Formats: sequence, C-alpha cells, structure tokens
Amino acid sequence: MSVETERIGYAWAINHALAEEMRRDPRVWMMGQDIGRMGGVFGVTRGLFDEFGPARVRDTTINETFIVGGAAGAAMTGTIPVVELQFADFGLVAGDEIFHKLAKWRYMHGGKLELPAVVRLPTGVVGGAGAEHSQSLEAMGMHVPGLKVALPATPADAKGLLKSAIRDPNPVLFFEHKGLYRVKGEVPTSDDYLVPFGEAAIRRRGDAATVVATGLMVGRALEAAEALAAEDIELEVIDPRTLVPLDMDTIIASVERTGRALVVHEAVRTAGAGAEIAARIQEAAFFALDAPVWRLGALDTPIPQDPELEQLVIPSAAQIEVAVRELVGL
Amino acid sequence: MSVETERIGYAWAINHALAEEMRRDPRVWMMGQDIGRMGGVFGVTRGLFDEFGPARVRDTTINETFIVGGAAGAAMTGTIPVVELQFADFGLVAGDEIFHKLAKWRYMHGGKLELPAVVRLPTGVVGGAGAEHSQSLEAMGMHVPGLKVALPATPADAKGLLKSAIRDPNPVLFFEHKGLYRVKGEVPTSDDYLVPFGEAAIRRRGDAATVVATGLMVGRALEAAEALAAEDIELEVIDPRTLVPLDMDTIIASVERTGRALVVHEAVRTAGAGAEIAARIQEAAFFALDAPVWRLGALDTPIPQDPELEQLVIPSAAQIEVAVRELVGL
Amino acid sequence: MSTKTAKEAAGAAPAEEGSLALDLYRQVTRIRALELLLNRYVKEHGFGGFWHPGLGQEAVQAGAVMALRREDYLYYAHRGLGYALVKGMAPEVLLGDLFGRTGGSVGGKGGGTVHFVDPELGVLGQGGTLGSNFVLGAGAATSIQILGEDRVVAVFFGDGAAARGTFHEAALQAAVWKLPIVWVCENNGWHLSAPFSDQSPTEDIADRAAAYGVPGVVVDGQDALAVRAATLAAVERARAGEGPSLVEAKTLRIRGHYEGDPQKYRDDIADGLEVPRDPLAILRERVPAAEADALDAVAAEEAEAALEKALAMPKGGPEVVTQGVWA
Amino acid sequence: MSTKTAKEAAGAAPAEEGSLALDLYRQVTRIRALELLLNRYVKEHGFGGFWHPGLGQEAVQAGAVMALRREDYLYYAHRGLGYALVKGMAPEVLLGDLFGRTGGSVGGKGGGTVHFVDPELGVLGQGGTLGSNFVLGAGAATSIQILGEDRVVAVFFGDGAAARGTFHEAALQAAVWKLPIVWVCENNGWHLSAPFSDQSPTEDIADRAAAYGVPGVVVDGQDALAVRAATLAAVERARAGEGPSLVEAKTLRIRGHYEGDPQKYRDDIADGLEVPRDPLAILRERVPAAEADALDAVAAEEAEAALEKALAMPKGGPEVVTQGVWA
Ligand SMILES: Cc1ncc(C[n+]2csc(CCOP(=O)(O)OP(=O)(O)O)c2C)c(N)n1
Ligand SMILES: Cc1ncc(C[n+]2csc(CCOP(=O)(O)OP(=O)(O)O)c2C)c(N)n1
Ligand SMILES: [Mg+2]
Ligand SMILES: [Mg+2]
Repeated sequence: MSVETERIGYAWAINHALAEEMRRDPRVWMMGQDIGRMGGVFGVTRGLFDEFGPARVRDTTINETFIVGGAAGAAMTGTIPVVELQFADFGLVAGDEIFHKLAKWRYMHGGKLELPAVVRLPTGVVGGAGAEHSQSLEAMGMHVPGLKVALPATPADAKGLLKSAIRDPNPVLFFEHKGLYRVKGEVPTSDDYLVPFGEAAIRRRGDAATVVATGLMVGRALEAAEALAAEDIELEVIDPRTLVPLDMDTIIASVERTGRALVVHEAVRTAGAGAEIAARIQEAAFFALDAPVWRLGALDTPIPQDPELEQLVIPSAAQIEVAVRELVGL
Repeated sequence: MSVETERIGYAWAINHALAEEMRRDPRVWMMGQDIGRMGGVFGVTRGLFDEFGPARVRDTTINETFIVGGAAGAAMTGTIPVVELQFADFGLVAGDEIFHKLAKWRYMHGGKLELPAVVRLPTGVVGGAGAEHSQSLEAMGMHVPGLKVALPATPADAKGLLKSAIRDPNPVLFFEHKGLYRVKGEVPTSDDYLVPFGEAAIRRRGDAATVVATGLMVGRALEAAEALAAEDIELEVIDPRTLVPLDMDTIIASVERTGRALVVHEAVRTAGAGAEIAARIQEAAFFALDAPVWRLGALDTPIPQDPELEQLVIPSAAQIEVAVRELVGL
Repeated sequence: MSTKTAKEAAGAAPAEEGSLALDLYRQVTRIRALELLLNRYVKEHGFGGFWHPGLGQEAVQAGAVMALRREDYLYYAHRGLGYALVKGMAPEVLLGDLFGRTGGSVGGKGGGTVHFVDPELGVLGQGGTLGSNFVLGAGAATSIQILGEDRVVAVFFGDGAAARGTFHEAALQAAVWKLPIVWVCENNGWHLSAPFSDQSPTEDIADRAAAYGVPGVVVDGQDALAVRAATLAAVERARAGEGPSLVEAKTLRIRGHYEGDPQKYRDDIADGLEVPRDPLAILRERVPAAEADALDAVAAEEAEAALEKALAMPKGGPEVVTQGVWA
Repeated sequence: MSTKTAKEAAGAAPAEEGSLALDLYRQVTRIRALELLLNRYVKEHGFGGFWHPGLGQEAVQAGAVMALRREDYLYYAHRGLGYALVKGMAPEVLLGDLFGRTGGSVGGKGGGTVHFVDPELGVLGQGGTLGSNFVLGAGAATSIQILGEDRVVAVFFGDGAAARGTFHEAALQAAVWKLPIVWVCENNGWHLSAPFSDQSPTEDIADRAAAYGVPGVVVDGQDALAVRAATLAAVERARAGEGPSLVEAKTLRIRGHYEGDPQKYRDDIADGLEVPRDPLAILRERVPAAEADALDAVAAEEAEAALEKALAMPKGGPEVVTQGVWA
C-alpha cells in the first residue's frame, strides 16, 4: 500500500492537522495569544483565522489560566478546544488548570464529564529564549494521572499525533519542539492519517545498545548512531512518541535483545521521564541487562539565556556518542 | 553528649522551629491564609501572631501567586519569608512563582539575587481532602533545578529541617505531611538544633534489603520491617529526609551491602522521586544488585475524596511487606 | 454599601409574585431542612472528610439558581448543597456523594465536601482550588457562543475566592467576548478566618465589575426574591448576548468554615443554628402561613427520606478507585 | 480617555522646571541613542535571541524612573533598556548582557532579551513570564514595610501584562496592606499582535485602579515631564505610607514586537524609525536648543563607546553555565 506524502516542515504539519480536524469537526476550535491574524508567534497557525474566522480561531489576551481553564470548561460542555500556550513553560502559569482541572475532573466526577482538550506546548530550547521559555516539562505531565502526553519528533508524527490528540476524548499535553518547527520531512497527505498513542517508533535497528530518545534528542541519537556505525556499533534507536501512554513493550523487547540501554532527553536529567523509563527497564529486563541503564539529560541548572550557552546544558550528539561507547564497553 | 528533648507533635515541632527562628532573626516573617489569629488551618502557627504581631505574621487573602511570588520579591530584598500554602497542591496555583521565580532568579541574575525563602507545603492524604488537596508533588521540585526539597518524617526532623531551611540562603520547598501533624516524638529543645540537608537517616539496620522511604511511608516501612523481622527478614530502612540535595551515598552503601532495594513513596509511582532514586541505585550499584530495584507508590489515579478510598491509592504497610517478601525471594 | 441596586423591572409582576415567593420558599426550606439534618447527623455520627455548611445562605443559592433554566450551566461553590438541589438534583444523590456512596452522582468517589455533578441538569462542578470556577465558567460560556446555544453560565463564588487572579483573567476575556455569564458572589463576610472587611480595600465586590465595563449590583442576600430578581436581570442580559454581569449578595456565615471549626477567631455570632435576618422568615411575609407550614413539612420529610436512602446505598469499594481516570 | 489627569501640583515649580526638563532630555536622548544604535547593530549583524525595542517609549521609562530615588526598587518590563539605564546602570553593562558578555550584569548568562540586575541600584529584574512583576513587587514592598525602610517599588508593565491574574492578586493585597508601590503601565496599544482596543473592555487601564480603591491616573506617555509628575505624585503617596497607585502612560510601539517582527498584523504605523509625537521633540520645546544638541552628541558618543566596550568583553563560556544555581 503506497501512502501519498508531501515534504513539509514540522510546523506546517501541525498546521495541516489543525486545519483538517477543524474542517472535519465543527466542534473543534482554537484559542491562544496571537494565533489569529498573526498566525502564532512561531507561525504555526497561519491561515487558520482566515479560513475559520474569529469565532473558532480566538486571540486571547495574556491570560494563561483562562486559556487552559477555559479549555477545560469548554471541553466539558460540548466543544473540542485546541489551545496554544506560547511557551510550554507557561503551563506552570496555568498549573492548577492543567494538573487539577484537565487531569482530574473526569475522575473526580465519576466519569461523567469528558475533557477532550488539547494543550499545544511549544517546548525546548530555541536559541536565546531563556530560563523561563526553554524548559522541557513533560515529566510533570507524566507524574499527574489523567493527562496524555505526546512529544512528536518528526513532521509526520507531528501531524499524525496531533490529529489523534484532537480525536482523543482525554486531555492531551502536546509538546511540540520549537527547535524542530522548521525541520522538513515526508508527511502523509491523507485527512485520516493518524499516529496512535502508545506505539513507539523504532527509528533505527541495531543490536549493540538500545537508545530511547524523545523530541529533539531523536535526531541527535540518530546522528550519534550514524557515527558509531562506522565503528560497527549498531544502535537501536527508539522514539516512544507518547509518554502517556508509554509503549514499554517495544523498549523492553529491544533491551532484551541488546542488553544495554541509554535514555536521552532534553529535560533536566534529575527526575525526568528518563528516570521512569530507566527504572522500568531494569524492573522488567533486569536479568537481560549486561550493564546499568544510563541516562543523559540536561544539567541541573536553569537554561542560560545565551543561545550558545543553552546548547551546553542539553545533551549533544557527541555526548550521546561518548556515553554509548562507554556503555557498550562495560 | 546528652541532648535535652521533649515529647511533642510534628505540628508543634514546626511551630517551635518557626518561633525560635523568628526570635533569632528579625528578618524572618510569615504569610499565608489563616495563619494569624486562627493559627493556620492545621493549627501549626498557633500563638505566633500573638507573639510576633501582624507585621511579621500576615494573613493574606486567597492569592497563592502573591504568597509565593511575594515571598520571592521579599527574599530578594532583605527579608526571609516563610510562607504557608494551605495544601501543597496549591503550589500548582503558584507554579510560575515556585518553579520560575524562586527556582531560577538567582541563576538568571548571575548569582546577584539571593532567595532565602521557605514555602511550607502541607502534603499528602489527610482523610477526605480530595484530589486537589491530597497530592504529593515533591518530584516536581526535584525536577526543576534551584529548589531544595525537604520531607520530614518525624517531629525531630520537622523541627531540625525547618530551622535549616530558614537559615538556608536558597529557596526551600518544605513538604510537611498533614497525616503526621499529630504524631508525637522526642524533639531536641535546643534553639540550635539543626538537621542538615543532604544527610539521610538510617531508621533501621538490616541486611535483607534496603527500603528507601519518604514522609508518611517511613513509618509504614518500619511497620513492615517489624512484621518481617519475625520471619528473620531484616530490612534496612533509609529516610533521605531531603530530596534536594539527595544523599545517595548512604543509599548506595546500604544497597551494596543488601543487594536489593525497594523505594516507597506516597506520590504517584509513575515519574515520582522513586524513579530517580531507583535509576540512580542501579546506575551506581548495578553489579552489586541481586534483583531489580523495585518501587511502590500511589496508583496512576487522582486521589478519591472518600477517606477510606484514599488509603487504597497509596502504599500500605502490608503492601510494603508483600513486595519485600517477593523481592528478597528473587 | 454601593448605591447600585438590582433593577426592579427584572422582578416579577405582582400577580406572579405570590407563586414566585412560594417557589422560593419551597427551595429555601428544602435547603434548610437538609442543612439542619446534616448538622445533626454530623454531630451524632461524626463525618469523614470536611463539610462546609451553608446554613443562612440559602436565599442566595435558591434565589440565584431559580433565575436559571434547566439547560443553563452551574459552577457552584463549596458552601452547602443548595445550588445543586435547587438546580434539580435529588437530595439522596447529594447526600450519597457526601457519604461516599455509589448512589451519589460521582459514583462513590465522594466523601465530605464533594463534587456533585449532573451534566443533564447543567451541574458541572466546583473548583477544589478556589477561583478555578471563573476560568471554567468562561470556557463553558465560550462553548455556548461557538455552538450558538441559548444557555447561560452561572458561576458562584465567595468573597474570598474573588481575590484569585482567575477572576481577573476570566472577567476581562468574558467582557471582551461578551460571554453569557453571571457571576454570583456569596459575600458572607469571611474568608475562612479572615474577615472580608480586613481583606478588601472596598466595601463591595460589585465595585470591581466596573474595571471590566460590566454591570455589578449589590443585593440583600437574605432576601431570596431580591437575589432572584437581580440574577434574572443578569441572566437575561447574558442570554441576550450583552455579556457578563456580577451580582453580589450580602449574606452571613452562621456556622464555622467547616462543621466542627471552633471559630476562635470570631465573636460576631454565637455558635448556634439561629439565622439573623433569616431568609425563611423574610419569605414567610410574602406567602400564606399554611402553605409555608406545609412546605416546611414536605421539606423535612424529603430530607429525612433522603438521608435514609443515602445511608442505604453501598459505599464505594476498591473497584471504584481506578475507574474514570480515562475515557 | 479618562478624565483623570495627574495632579499638576506634583510637577516641579517653574524655576526648577528648566533643569528638570534638561535632566529628562538627557535621559530620553541617552535611551534613544542606544535604541537606534541597537537597531542598526541588529540590522547589520543579526542577533542571537530576541530583542524587544523600546523606541518611542523613552519618555515613559525616563519620566517614571526619574521620579524614583537611587534606593527605590525597580521591576522593569521587557521593552528596551531605558529603565535600567536611567536607574543608573552603565550602558556597556546593559549591552554586555544583551550580547551575552561576561561584563554584563548577569555575568555572561544573558543574550537577547535579558535580565539586567543591580541590587545596589535597586534594579531587580523582570518576569520572563509577564505579570510576575506584580507579585514580586508586592513582596519587595512588604519587605520594605517590615524593615521600616524608606523605599518605594516601581513595577513596570505593558497593557498586555495587565491582564494577568497576578495583577489582581497583588493589587488587592497591596491596597489592603498599603504597600509602597507604584504601578507604571506602558500602554503602547499592543499585546504583541493583538490591539489593546480589541482586548480591553475599557478604554483605560487606569480605570481598574478603582476596584482596589487606589488612585489611577492616565498620562501622556510621550511627555516625559507629565509622566514624571504623575509618577512622582504616586511615589510620594507610597513613601508617605498611603499605599499603591497606578499610572497609565499612553504611548506607542513604533517597531515590531521584537526586532525583525514582520508585523503583518498591523497597518497603523510605517515600519520605520520615525516616532509620532516624539518625546524628544516635545521636550525640546522646554530646553535651550544648544543644550539639547550637546546632550544629543554626548548620548551618541556614550552609546558608541558602550557598544565598543561591550563587544570587547569576552563571551561567557562553559564555566558560567553551572554557576549561580545555588548560594
Ligand atoms: C486556591 C485555594 N486557596 C485556598 C483554599 C482553601 N480554602 C477553602 S475555602 C477558603 C475560604 C474561602 O472563602 P470564601 O471564598 O469567602 O468562601 P466561604 O468559605 O466564605 O463560603 C479557603 C481559604 C482553596 N480551596 N483554594
Ligand atoms: C505569561 C506570559 N504569557 C505570554 C508571554 C509572551 N509575550 C511576551 S511579550 C507579549 C506581549 C506583551 O504585551 P504588553 O504587556 O502590552 O507589552 P509590550 O510588548 O506591548 O511592551 C507576550 C504575549 C509571556 N512572556 N508571558
Ligand atoms: Mg466568604
Ligand atoms: Mg503593549
């Protein structure tokens, strides 16, 4: 079966997902700062205001508690809000609305309220945005039950996961990486292209070690794998794509084969998603492991504002390479 | 050297720490809801309004962003605010203020601002407080660099850690367990009794397995240890007391002896502090481990409002017992 | 107190007033009967969790909710269960929630202060974190606008909750978008232990409405007819697409913050069950005594029967704990 | 526009006015020179990170900051560097921060929109998340009150940031506690791409002050003397223990939100460097031309020299990345 694709950027893939879902279902609408006439600070929503008008593409003022809390209220009353925070960090400005209202209100009300909302969260470093605009906070979403968490690493996944998120009856935190917005890739053109939640993608096959990487780090892991292949170290690179639900089966099956695992993410290493993944790998595959599960993540510091310095805080392809080389030698 | 102690409750130990530090240093002050005339919703600040007056013991209105953000502003301008949120969950109402202002502003300003603030966070289940008032969110503090995180499990630690927190030039999230407030214990009476951050307490010695437990779970782990001792399974129970900084040395030394480890906390298991501790144990002591590191934590659900049901969500002493018995059999 | 008052025009014509007063009386006495019953029950049997009594605030809850239609949405506050009762939920269901019974609306997850829900009746919930009602309500109102529905959202809140930033964020956007919202403030003079007068720079919360260019009125919260009239005017304005309004009802907190609160911080009121400016007494002047007596009797019976039914419902067990996290 | 205006009484006496105007002119032209220089630099060399130009808003920043004393605290906004410059920070230090140099005030961690700091001069920072200034400022003012100091806190914010809930939470508490705060709103008519007029239900943000029972005045933000007079009145009130006030300065955003913003959403202004109702021109009418010319020349020189010095400073390297997390 051949799938028709087009080569577009990650931001544009998100834009297509939004447009297609808004065309499909009149209950889908959007709000956020500058998403209307401007098309968003990162240009992701360009054209949507013109196509869908001001009732369904709403510019808000600077009110993150309303953007998210309003999404919760709207979701429980028959519409499907897809809201944008300009930076994922601002999720903490609306912490109560994300972690209490969206995450818990279905449960608290005995399943009688539905909360089909998507919160789009531009995540990660982008070149000088600073400590309060560059974080990777997906682990917080993982720790609070009731939220699904997606982290697309490719344009195709950006489209397919967002469409799945919008059709999901549960609240979804959608972490789009700001540093990937302009990265291009083949994206299926179909209106019904969905990437299911909870299915990891094996980005590369190998047997020397399993690297589990998310978001921006998927590309860096593949770069490292490329370099190591020259030394006959063949990495298996797995991108979980969603952290909730998390496809541990694929990861464990791989680790059982390779005997070694490295988890890499851009988020702070301490208490990041990698801690959970590492803990689960050794729980499930302890006797198959030839070495401890290792993790790479950001240093235990805020992100410096300077665009060059910020790269020193998060893992590089070279660091992944060095770590793997050491790990396979254990 | 004999230390004079008195037998008082955990809440009262906190009260003493507050009073002593306020007497010692006129820059120390407090604010929060109902901490004044009422003495706090949990009675922790009783008497302090009378002793120190309305300028230093301030009742606020319902404004968590001010309580925490105001603490940040006050801390950088020469005073030492010790603020109370009525429930730790409300930290998410002030997420920006905790995770951005308190955590990052020193760093962002090249170390030129000091933020000696303490945020007191009554944590955990307390019998019917519900999903938005019963969470254990310390892992979030661990994941965001710049915050120290304390979790006292005994009255003596409650006093000693809080006094250290107030004297610490860094911002501290102080998770006091609501379910421990009335638990009594021997507490040193000295005005200078300090429990240092980053020093785990070995609550019980044993060689069958190492149980790392925090907060309310320390007592439950000791209960399980008591029961297991009858079967000649001797547990080592370690209470880290602070998660940032985290005393891994003590934990690793223990695991190297016992070969087995179980981490227990009341927080949701997924992406909790236990994931970090488990990941670090296997990183550092992989070749000493005879079995995978296991974790017990709350189920992946919000906390039900019902006082009986809430206990079904968090680990019980019996569950710890069962888990250990299985773990030592591996 | 502010000079603004609810437009008389919004009240009922004299002919209808009799039946309106009766309808209100029925609701106020129903709430009162449940409140007193709960008070007694808690005293005798204790209570798992927290219960925030609404005794004395019945006129606000009944008056405002009666200005709504069945399809209108309601975000209630934590003080009592009058809101949900008047909106149409069965008293045994509400008590079932309070006692953690599976026959409660949240299916056994409740216990203590709970989160009643009935989407059919528009009963949507309350923020355990005060103030989240404001943003939730504004979101529900945005749904209404997008779907072109003829509904209104009522958002209840206390004088304390009014201090939350969510009020400001929701109010600005609601005013700009002309969302169909009515904010009903139950100003009972207390934020838990803090007197409102110590914590507000102005005498009336209604004065804050001007910041958003929307109407704000002060009304006597012990007078159910007045509350209903003021709320109805606001509801009609909202339904007509003219945007949100704020109704501040001045009322009293008779009991502690929660049942059992020793209230050492307070000396304005004896810790009893007497209600100064009792909304029931005020309404009684507008209705025939015999009918009022009959309604009192029906309400007392209803409350007793509800308690019996609720206590007969099974408690939630382990099976309910993991239900309902995900759709 | 509101009928409220700053009390004339708060202005300077005629004799002083000349020197005051000159002082203001000096500051406005210093900011202007740096703004234009940065504009040119960014055009020629590009820029790592984001830079939010303050061109055209110099009179607000100069006028308000000149109403402060050295020991007063300042939480500035993200638009430009005029605030910190006028408060006394050296221009090369500010540029050093912008370019991520170790000679910047944050020691090399900066780059793009930065967080200048100088505790000695009371320059404390800006919230990367808009609106945190309100709660930080109220906290600093509480410190002042506790320590019995004679300081005032100035909190700058845009018309957009005014929508944050932190404004409401801080304003209520500040009003009740009579905290020594002056809120200075630079209303430039835009929240990034959204016109203020689309996002505010009222014409003036100053009107929101009444909700907190505090003074709110509207002032011409292009007239540095008027801004200073209005701010000084507020500062004196705060210093006298009478509590906070709000000063809304109506100004203009000449350039894009950030330098490089294509501003497709906007057609009210040509994308140039021309400033309508130029604060420099307005001040020039109050000062001798020769003196103004001389100040312009000094400012231009200062800016050029600062740029040279800043570019000569080393950039921060790996060693600064992990510094400063902990005390
Ligand atoms: C965000 C938040 N802060 C604090 C609380 C704790 N709390 C619950 S009720 C209450 C007092 C509320 O006062 P008010 O809104 O006037 O309502 P009343 O209790 O008087 O009906 C407080 C402080 C909470 N639930 N949420
Ligand atoms: C909480 C928060 N939301 C959104 C942003 C992104 N943002 C930065 S500046 C800006 C516009 C601010 O408008 P205004 O306050 O009027 O200041 P101006 O840019 O006009 O000077 C926005 C939306 C932010 N930094 N913080
Ligand atoms: Mg109240
Ligand atoms: Mg603006």
